[in-house]
Amino acid sequence: MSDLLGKNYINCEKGLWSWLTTLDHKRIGIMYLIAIVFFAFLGAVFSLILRYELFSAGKDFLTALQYNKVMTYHGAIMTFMVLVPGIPAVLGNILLPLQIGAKDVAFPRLNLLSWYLLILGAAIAIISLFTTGVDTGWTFYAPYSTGSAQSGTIFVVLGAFVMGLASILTGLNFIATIHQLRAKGMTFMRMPLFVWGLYATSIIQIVATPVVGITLLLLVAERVLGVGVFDPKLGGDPILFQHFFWFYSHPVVYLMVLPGMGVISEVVTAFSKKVIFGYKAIVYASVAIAGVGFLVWGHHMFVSGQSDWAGVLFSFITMFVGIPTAVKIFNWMTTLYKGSIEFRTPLLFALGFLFVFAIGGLTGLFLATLSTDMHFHDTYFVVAHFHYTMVGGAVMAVFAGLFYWWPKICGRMYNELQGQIGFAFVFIGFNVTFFPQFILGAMGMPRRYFDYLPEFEHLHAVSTVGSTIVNTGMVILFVVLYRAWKYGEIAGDNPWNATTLEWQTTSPPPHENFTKEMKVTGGPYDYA
Amino acid sequence: MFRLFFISIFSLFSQLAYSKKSVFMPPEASVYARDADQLYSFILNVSAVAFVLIILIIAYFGIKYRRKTLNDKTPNMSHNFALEVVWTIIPALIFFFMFGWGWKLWNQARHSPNGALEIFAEGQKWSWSFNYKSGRTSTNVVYVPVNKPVKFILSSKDVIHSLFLPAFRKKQDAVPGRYTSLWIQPNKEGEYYIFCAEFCGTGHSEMIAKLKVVSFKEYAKWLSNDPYKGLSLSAIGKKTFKTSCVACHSSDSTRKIGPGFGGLWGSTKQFTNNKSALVDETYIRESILNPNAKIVKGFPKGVMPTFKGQLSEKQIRGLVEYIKDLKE
Amino acid sequence: MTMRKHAHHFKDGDHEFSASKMGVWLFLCTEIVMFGVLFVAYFLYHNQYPETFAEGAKFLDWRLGALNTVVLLFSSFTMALGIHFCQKNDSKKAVLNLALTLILGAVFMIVKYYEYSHKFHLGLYPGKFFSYEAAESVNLAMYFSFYFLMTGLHGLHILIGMGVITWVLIRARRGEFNSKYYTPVEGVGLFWHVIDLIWIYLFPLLYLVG
Amino acid sequence: MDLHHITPIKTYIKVLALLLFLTFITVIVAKPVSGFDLGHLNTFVAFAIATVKAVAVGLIFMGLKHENKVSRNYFISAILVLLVLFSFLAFDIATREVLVNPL
Repeated sequence: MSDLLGKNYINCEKGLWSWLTTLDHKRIGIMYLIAIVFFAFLGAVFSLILRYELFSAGKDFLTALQYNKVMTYHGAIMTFMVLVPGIPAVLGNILLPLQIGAKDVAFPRLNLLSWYLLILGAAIAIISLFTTGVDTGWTFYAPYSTGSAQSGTIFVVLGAFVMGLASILTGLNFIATIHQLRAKGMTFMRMPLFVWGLYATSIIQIVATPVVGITLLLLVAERVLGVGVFDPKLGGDPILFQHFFWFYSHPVVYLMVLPGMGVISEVVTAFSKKVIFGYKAIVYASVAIAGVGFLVWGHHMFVSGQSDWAGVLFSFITMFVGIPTAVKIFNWMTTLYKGSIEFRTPLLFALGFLFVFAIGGLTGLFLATLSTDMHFHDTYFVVAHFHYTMVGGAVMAVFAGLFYWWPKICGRMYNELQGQIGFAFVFIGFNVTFFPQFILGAMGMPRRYFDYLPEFEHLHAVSTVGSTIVNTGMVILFVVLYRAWKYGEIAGDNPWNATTLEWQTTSPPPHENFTKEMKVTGGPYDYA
Repeated sequence: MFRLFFISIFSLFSQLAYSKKSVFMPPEASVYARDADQLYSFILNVSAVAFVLIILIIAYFGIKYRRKTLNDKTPNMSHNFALEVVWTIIPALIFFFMFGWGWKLWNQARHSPNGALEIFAEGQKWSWSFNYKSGRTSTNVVYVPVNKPVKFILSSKDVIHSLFLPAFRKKQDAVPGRYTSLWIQPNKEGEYYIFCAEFCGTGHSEMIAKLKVVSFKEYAKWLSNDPYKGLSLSAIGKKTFKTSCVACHSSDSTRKIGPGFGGLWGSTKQFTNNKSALVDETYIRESILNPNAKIVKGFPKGVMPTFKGQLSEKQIRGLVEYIKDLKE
Repeated sequence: MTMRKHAHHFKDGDHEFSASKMGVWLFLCTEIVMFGVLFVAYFLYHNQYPETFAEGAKFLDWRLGALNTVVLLFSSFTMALGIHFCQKNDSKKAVLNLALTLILGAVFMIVKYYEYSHKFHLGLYPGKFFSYEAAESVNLAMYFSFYFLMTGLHGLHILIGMGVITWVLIRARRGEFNSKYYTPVEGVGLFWHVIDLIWIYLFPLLYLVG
Repeated sequence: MDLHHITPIKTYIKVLALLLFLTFITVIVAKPVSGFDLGHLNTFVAFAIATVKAVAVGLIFMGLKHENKVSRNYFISAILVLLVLFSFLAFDIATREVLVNPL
C-alpha cells in the first residue's frame, strides 16, 4: 500500500502475524471477507458441478450418490459458511463501530475468537470431503441422517455446531456494542438503518442458534449412541427433528436477509441524496420481522405429517411476516421519489435487490398459502423461491454494501464501468438461472432430483446456461474489487458525500477509527 | 448451445400464451386440482400486477429524478402516516384473503369423504408398494376407478418419502412409524406420474410410480386377476421363480449362473469368507434382498442383483416355501 | 493491589463492567435456550410414553437428588459471598468462599459419579448400549438416553464452571480483584448460578415427577 | 440500576434459607417420597416451587433486580422462545390425526 493513504489500520502493522492476532474489528472484518469469499467460491464450484450434471436428463458424469453429496455440500457451505456469517461478519464487523462512532466492538478478543471458530468449524465440515462425504441435503432430515446417511455426516454436523457458536458470539458482541458504545447524542432512533439491521440479526443469532446447536448434538448422539430421539424404530419422532431444525432455520433466513435490507436502506438513501422515507417504519419492520420470524417455522412442514390445524395456524402467522417486508420495499421505493438519483454500481445492486427480492417475496405467498403449498412444496419452485430471496436478497445486498463501502474500507475507488458490467452479468445470469426453475416447480419437478423426466430438460438447460453467466459475473465482481484494492485511484474521505458517521473519518480509517470524540445531533440521513 | 437457449425461451412463452389451462401446471385431473389452480392463478395475477407496478414506479422515479447537478436539493420527506397506513393495510388484506381461500381449500383437501377406497401406500428405499384391502399388492403402479374418492394411507419402511401427485396438486409425506393420509378423486381417465418429493437417498429420483385411472369395470377386472390370488404360498413362489429366478437358477441341483435350488433347503453352505450357515428362511431372505452378504464358495461376488423393492413380501415368503418343497 | 487500566475503547471501568456483564447475560440466555430445548423434548416424550418414564424414574434415588440440590444451593450461596467480598476488597474471604464453591462442586460431581456407576452397574446405558433385561417397557433405553444427555450435559457444565472458578480463584489470590475491578468473578458467578438454576429444574423433573 | 450494588450478607442468608425450605417442601410433596399424589397436578406443583426457587436465585443471587433492562429483556425472551416452541409443538402433536393401517 503506497503511503499516499497515510497511516491507517491496514498498514499500521506489518506481517501476517499482526493480522492473525489483530484485535481491530476492521482487520477481523477483512479476514472474514477473505474466508467467506473462499467458501463462496467453493460453494459456487459445487453449484456449477450440480448444474452441469442437470444440464440434460440422464446420468452425465456423476453417480446418484456423488450428486447427492455435491447437492448437500452446495447447500451446507452456502448457508452455514457464507450466508449466516456473510454480511454481519464482514460488513458488520468493519462498519458497525464506525457507524455508531465507537473505537471498536465491545469484546475485541471475542471477535477474533469468533473468526477462529468459523475457520475451525469450516475445517471440521470440510474434513468430511475426504472421508465418505455427506449426502443428506443441508437439512439433515432424520431418520435418513441418523440411519443410512454416510458417516461423514457427523463432521459436517459438528462443523455446523462450531460455526453456530461463532455466530452466537458475533451476535452477542454486536448487541453489547450497540447498547454500550454509541456516540454521544446517538439515541436508538438516530442510529443508521444498517445498524438496526445488524441489531435485529443479532437478536436472532442469540436466541435461535442454541436451538439448532442442541438439535445437531442430538443428531450426533443419535448416530453415535443410538439415543432414539428422532429414530422411529426406537420410538422417536422424525417430525420433532424437523420442528427443532426449522425453529432455527426459518429465523436464520431472516438473519441472512435483514442485514442485507440494512445495506439497501443505506445505499438507496446515499444515492438518492434524500432522507430515508419512514425511518421508524423500517426500524419497527426490521424488529417485527425478527420477532414474528420465530412463530412461522411450521410453513416448511405443511405436508410433513404435521397436524392440519397446526398448518392453518402457521399459514396464518406467516401472512403477518409478509407485511413488514412489503412495507420496507414501499419505503425504499418512496425514498427514490423526488431524490437526486445517481446510477452508480451500489445503487444498481440495490435496485437489482428490489427487483429480485420483490419476486422472492411474492413467490413466498404461493408457499405460505396452504393449498398451493401442497403442490409447490419440495419442488423446484421452492428452490427458485429461496434462491431469489437468498442469492437475490443477501448476495445482491452484499455486493451493494461492498461496492458502497469499498472506498471507506481500502481508501481506493473501484472502476465504475467494470463494476456495472459485473452487475449486468450477475443480474441477467441470476434471472436466467432461477426463473425457469419457478416453471419447473409448477410443472411438478421435485427438488434434489439427480435425474428427471425428459420434458423438464430444456428448462434445465436454460438454467445451466444462466448459472454459468451468474458465476462469471461473481468472478468479475471480485476481480474488480481486488483491482480497486490494489490499483484504484484514491477515493478521498467521503466520495458519495453521505451523512452517516463512518464517512466523517479518513478512509481507510486509522486504527482508532476517529481522531476526535464523535457527537451526533440529528438523524442519520439529514440530506435536506 | 444458443440454439437450445432460443428454443427454450420460445417454448416458455408459447406455453404462457396458448395454455388455456393454468400457467405451466400439468393438466389437472380432479375437481380439487381445478379449484387449487384458480387460487394459484389468483395469487399469480396479484403478484404479477404488484411486481410490474413496483418495477414501473422504480424505473419512473429512476429516470425522472436523475441527478442533475452535484448539489441538488431534495425534500425532507421523513414519513407520511396516511400513506404508510394504506400500504400496510392493503397488502395485509390481500394476504389474509389468500390465507382464507387457501384454508377453505385445505379443509376440502385434507378431509376425505368416508367410504373412499382405501389403499395402503408404503414407501421404501426407492419404490412404492400399494396394498389393497383385497390383499392385491402392486409395486410402482396403482389402478384406481375414475370418479371415485381414493384415500391413500401412507407409511414408510425406512426413511421419510413423500407421495406427490402433480396432476392432482397434492403431496403428503410418508413418515416411518406413523400413518398419514392423502385423498384424491380423479375425474379423468389416464395415466399420471407419482413422484417421491422428500429426499430419501441415492434412488430418490428413480422412485417414480404410475397412477392408472381406469373405468370401474377395468379396475374390477385388474383387481380380480391378481396373479397370485387364491394360490398357496408355494404356488406363488413357483410363479415368482418362473418370472424372476429361472434365468440364473435351476429348480434341481444343477448349477447355472447361480446355485440350483434343488436340495438347497436345510443344507449347510460354505462361503467365500470361509464361514458357513444353514440354509433357512433368513438365509434365503437375505440372499434375495442383499445377495452379496454371503457368497457360496466357487461363485462370483456381485453378479446377483438385489430384488429389494421388486418382490413383494408375499412373493419372498412364496419363494421360501417353494424352495422348501424342492428338497428331493 | 495492581490498578488495572480499562480497555481503550471504553470510557471508564464501570462502562467496561456493564458491557461485560451484558455480554455474560447474553451468553447465559443461549445456555438457557439450549437446555430448554432438551426440557421441551423431555416433556413431549414424557407424555407420549408415560409408563416408560415412570418406570425409568423408579431407578433414580431421590435422596441423592435432594442432597445434590442442597449442595448446589450452598455452592450458589458461597459463590455469591465470594463476589460480595471481592466488592468489599476482602480478597482473603473471597478466596475462601470461592474455594468452598469449588469443594461443593466437587461433592456434587462425586455424588453424580456414584449415581452413574450405580446405573452402569445395572446395565442402564444410554441408547443402543442399553443392556438391562428386566425392562418392562420396550424403549426404556430412551428414558436413560434422556437422563444421561441432560444430567451429562449439566455435569459437563459443572466441570467447566469449576474450571473457570479455579482460574478466578488463582487471580483472586494474586489480589487482582478489588471493589473497582471484579468483572471475571461476577461473570463466573453468574455462570455458576445459571447452572444451579438448571439443576433446580432438573431435580424435580427427573427425580420427583417420574 | 446501580452498577455496583452490594447485597448485604443477611439477604443472601435469608434467600438461602428460603431455597432450602422450598427444596424441603418439594421433596416432601413428591410422589416417590411420601406417596402424596395429585396426578397431573404434581408436575405442576413441582414446577411452581422450582420456578419460585429459580426466581429467588435469579433476582438476588444473580442480581437481576439491579440489572439493566436489556439483559432482563433478553433473559425473558429466552424463556418466551422456549414457551413458544413448546406450545406450538404441543398444539401440533395434540391435533395430529391418528390413523390405523387399513389392511
